[in-house]
Amino acid sequence: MKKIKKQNVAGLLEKWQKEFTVFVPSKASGVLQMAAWDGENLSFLERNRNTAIPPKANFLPTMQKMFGFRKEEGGYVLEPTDEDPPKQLLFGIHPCDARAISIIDMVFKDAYEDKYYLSRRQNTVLVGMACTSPYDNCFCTSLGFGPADATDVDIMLTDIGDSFLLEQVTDKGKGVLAGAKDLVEATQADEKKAKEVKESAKAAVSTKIDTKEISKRLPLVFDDKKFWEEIAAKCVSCGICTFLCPTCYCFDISDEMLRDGSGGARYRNWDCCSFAVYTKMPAENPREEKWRRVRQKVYHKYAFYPELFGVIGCTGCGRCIRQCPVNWDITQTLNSLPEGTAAKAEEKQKTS
Amino acid sequence: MTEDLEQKLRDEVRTLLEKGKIEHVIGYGEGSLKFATTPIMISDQADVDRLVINPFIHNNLSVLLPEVSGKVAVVAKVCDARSIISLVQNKQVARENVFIIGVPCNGIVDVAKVEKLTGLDRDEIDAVTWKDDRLVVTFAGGSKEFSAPEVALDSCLDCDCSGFKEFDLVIGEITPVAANKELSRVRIKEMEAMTPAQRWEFWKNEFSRCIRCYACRQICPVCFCERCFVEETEPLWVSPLPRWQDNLIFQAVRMMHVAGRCTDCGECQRACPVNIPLGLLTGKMEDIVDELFDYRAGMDKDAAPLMAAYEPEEAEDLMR
Amino acid sequence: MTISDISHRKRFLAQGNVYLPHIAVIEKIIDETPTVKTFHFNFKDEKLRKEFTFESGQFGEYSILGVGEATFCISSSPTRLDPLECAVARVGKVTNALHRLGVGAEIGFRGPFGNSFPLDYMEGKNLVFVAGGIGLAPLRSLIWNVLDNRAKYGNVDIVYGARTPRDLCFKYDLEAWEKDSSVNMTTTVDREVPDWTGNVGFVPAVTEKVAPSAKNAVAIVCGPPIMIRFTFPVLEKLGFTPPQMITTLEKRMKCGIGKCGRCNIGEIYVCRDGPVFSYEEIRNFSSDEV
Amino acid sequence: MDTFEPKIVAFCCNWCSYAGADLAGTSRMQYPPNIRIIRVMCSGRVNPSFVLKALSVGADGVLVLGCHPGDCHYLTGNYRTRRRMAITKKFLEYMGVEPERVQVSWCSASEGSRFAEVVSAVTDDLKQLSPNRLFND
Repeated sequence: MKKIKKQNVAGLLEKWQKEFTVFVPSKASGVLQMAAWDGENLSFLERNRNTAIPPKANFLPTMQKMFGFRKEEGGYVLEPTDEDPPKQLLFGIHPCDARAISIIDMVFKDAYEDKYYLSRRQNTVLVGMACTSPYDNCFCTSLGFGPADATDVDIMLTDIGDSFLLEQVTDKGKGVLAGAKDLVEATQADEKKAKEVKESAKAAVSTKIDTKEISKRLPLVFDDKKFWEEIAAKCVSCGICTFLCPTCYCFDISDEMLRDGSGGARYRNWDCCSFAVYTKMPAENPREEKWRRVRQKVYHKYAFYPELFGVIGCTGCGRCIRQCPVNWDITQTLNSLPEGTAAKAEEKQKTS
Repeated sequence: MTEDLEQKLRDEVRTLLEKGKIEHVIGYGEGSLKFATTPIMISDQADVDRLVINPFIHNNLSVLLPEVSGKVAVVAKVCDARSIISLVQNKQVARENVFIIGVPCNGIVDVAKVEKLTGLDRDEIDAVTWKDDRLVVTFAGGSKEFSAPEVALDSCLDCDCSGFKEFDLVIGEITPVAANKELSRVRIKEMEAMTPAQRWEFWKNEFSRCIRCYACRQICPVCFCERCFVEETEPLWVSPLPRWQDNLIFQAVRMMHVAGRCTDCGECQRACPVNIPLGLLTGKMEDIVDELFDYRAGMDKDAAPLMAAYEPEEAEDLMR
Repeated sequence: MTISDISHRKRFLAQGNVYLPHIAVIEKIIDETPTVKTFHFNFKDEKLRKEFTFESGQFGEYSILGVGEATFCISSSPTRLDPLECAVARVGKVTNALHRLGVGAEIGFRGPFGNSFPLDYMEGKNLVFVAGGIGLAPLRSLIWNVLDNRAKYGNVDIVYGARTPRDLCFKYDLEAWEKDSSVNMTTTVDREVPDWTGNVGFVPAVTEKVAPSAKNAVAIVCGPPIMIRFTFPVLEKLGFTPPQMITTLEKRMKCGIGKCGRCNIGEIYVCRDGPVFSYEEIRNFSSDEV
Repeated sequence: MDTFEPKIVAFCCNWCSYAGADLAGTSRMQYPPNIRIIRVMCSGRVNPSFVLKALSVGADGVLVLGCHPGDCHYLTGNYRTRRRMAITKKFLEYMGVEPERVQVSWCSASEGSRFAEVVSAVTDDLKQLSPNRLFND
């Protein structure tokens, strides 16, 4: 196990900048999100509470050109965007976001490969940082991992005072660390200190949900219209809780024509199941009512995604709670699911 | 002081429900976020004790009003109550179906400003309390004090509670928190001092951050079109893609559509997850409407909406 | 209801990028009704034109480059691959643009996507086709597929209706099936209209009158959701059990491959796991937002 | 640099200003060819989104021409135009659009010469400004 002094991290970042665009948590734009490192600001080494906009924006941008097209005399010519996007290194991302990326990898790999998303994933190195100051509404520990979990990153840093303990998790991680100077062997004391830091961070996660109970009750309360109407009553159907959610990946596809009509492009941009127009068809809209859309958001993450990919589509990062303008809290909803009638239970048993 | 206000509110609501004068109540309940409350809807008396009044009653509850049918009581600050009257003026809500319960703003605080001033997130702050006209913010390792104007919501700075006569019931005494018209217009004046190119550059940068979550439209009580112009594709007025040009056009047109209905309640700025200072737009729009037509939204329920009325002689100097 | 394994499904995607459309040229346009047109088209790329195959019931994402993309079934039969056909009602931005195109114009096509009608399950059985309005488009692909292998199947009953005689699609097919002795063709319109000699009445009612036997039979229903909702009970009354009743569901779709998230009913994605479902499967969906 | 020829989108109301434009044409009046006329049934039909759409697709200026207040075919249409366009002008100015780019004027069906005057005056105003690069990247 290696470690690196905090003052040497800048050198490491500069080394990486030669090969990658290095993204770090930054509030320069006015909102805390991953942004290209300006070469000086290192405040994220001292204080790295999770960003407002999740790192998913580096793989599924808010707006992405899928292909351009031109009208030639012989007909249309398609110009796919570069299949090999610029290499990027995300520094300082939290385990909940890294895990979220692995979760949505599944849907973009499933059956048809999504080249746009996956090519960016291949060209990315994830350098995680153990989360030492979870928010009061974080609940990652209830989802089977912790704020210092290193499984979904290439390199994991843990703050042990004047330096970071450095775990090389994947070969890609080892690769980019090759030739890095200032890496010294970590002592037993360092590893013990890192363990303590990780334990205390885990203990600091105060909000809890019981996923076993939730997956038992959800199938029974899907038709409980009264419950879902009450839960959805205060929601104003904006897009914050889905756009800022690291495991939300829904997108819309739309075309644009150049003003002179000589060509144009097809784009993909973020979409959201809270919007009524999301499922609107000329004749009808299956999820016109607000309570259906709020129910869909909960069920997609805690019932449908587990059914499709075997993992809950949520990592407990708490952004949807922190950023919601009406303080809709998913943990309160999940912790207050009604029992669901026994009759419904055995009826479910019969059919599935 | 707030405890007896809360108790008074609960008792009043309980009697209103008992006497059947109202069927539902939209009020503030305990929030799960620190220093926040959350909108709650109550129909039976058992839940009345969930109603609270504290310095964090930020939401403008009138946005939920059109969705509730029947006789509804709404707990409202002055700017919220003006939004209700604006909805009445625009025939979205029938005045006799709404029972407006005025509550004092009770030292309401802009938590985002406190976070910025202290450099801490709200869950790192232990307590926020008023000591006469100073706000004391205590956190691990000390405390800081701020004056009211420093931590008041932008919309509170230009608060003008006088002259509003549409409360059906008032709990306690309605007084502005930190009304300071001058201070509220400082940044707007700075904007006006810039050249057009500088102003455009400022908004270009702000709107390049916008992610089109539409929280500004969805949280706005007077943005009540069934189908927003931004959702139209035939013709396409503005692209759904979050390019700064289209974000700017969307917000500019939205602001002009709500001119005369917007009461500058500050909700769009508070809801924006990427911190775009929309208050600079709503504040200026309120001034334009006031200066050109001497009109203030939501003050008089019988007044015609701004765009549904006219004077034979007005604004001719702006015409060619 | 586990996810149907789609690896076996006909996936004809020449290039690797599943979002890139293949360019096709419109060869013929037929005005079926004042709001519905059928487009005959073929791929520009020779290799693609020869090798492209699909199964009845599958759909494609049709692009008007610069305007957008929309989902329509392939209304011709896989037994007659030249040309490919799709019927389009003029309802929105892309369909309006498509209706403005002329012969020779170029469109984009992605697909085929989705599952298909269970031809093997239907083999050796009596077939009842119930369609309403433009709902005949997906069934038409299946009917010609069946009639081109007529010996494999038992009796064929077709009940097709539309609001008015003018709204009847594929009139040329209706005549052909009328003349075909092995097909019991019933055409109806919703309301009495001067100089219309055929049946009058809603499709579910007429189906009950035709009363096809449920013994060793399969019913395939396609049309506006309201028609499907009223036809299933009628078929049940005639003795059809849920597995014997098949339909295609309609949802708003954008990607066509189960990624963009909007066409779900519970954990099922209609574009990926449908659009063809049996009434048995539909009843067991965990969600009622059919 | 040769003189800049601004492109102006003019929304003309069907009953007055469009007829005025027609009269200007039939009476062979000279006026700059910079305007592209869009006929609307009433100047009140012009929505702020029209103005911003025009500016965003490259118009250098937008001119709304309606009947004189008082003789609107629909009685109050132009009064609403006056309120909405006054707000649009002031608000867009605050956001950074030069005020000359959005202009409103009244011209009746019989005022062919006034139509020509207004159009040339607006064209001259816009010639002082630079071409509209507001919405370029």
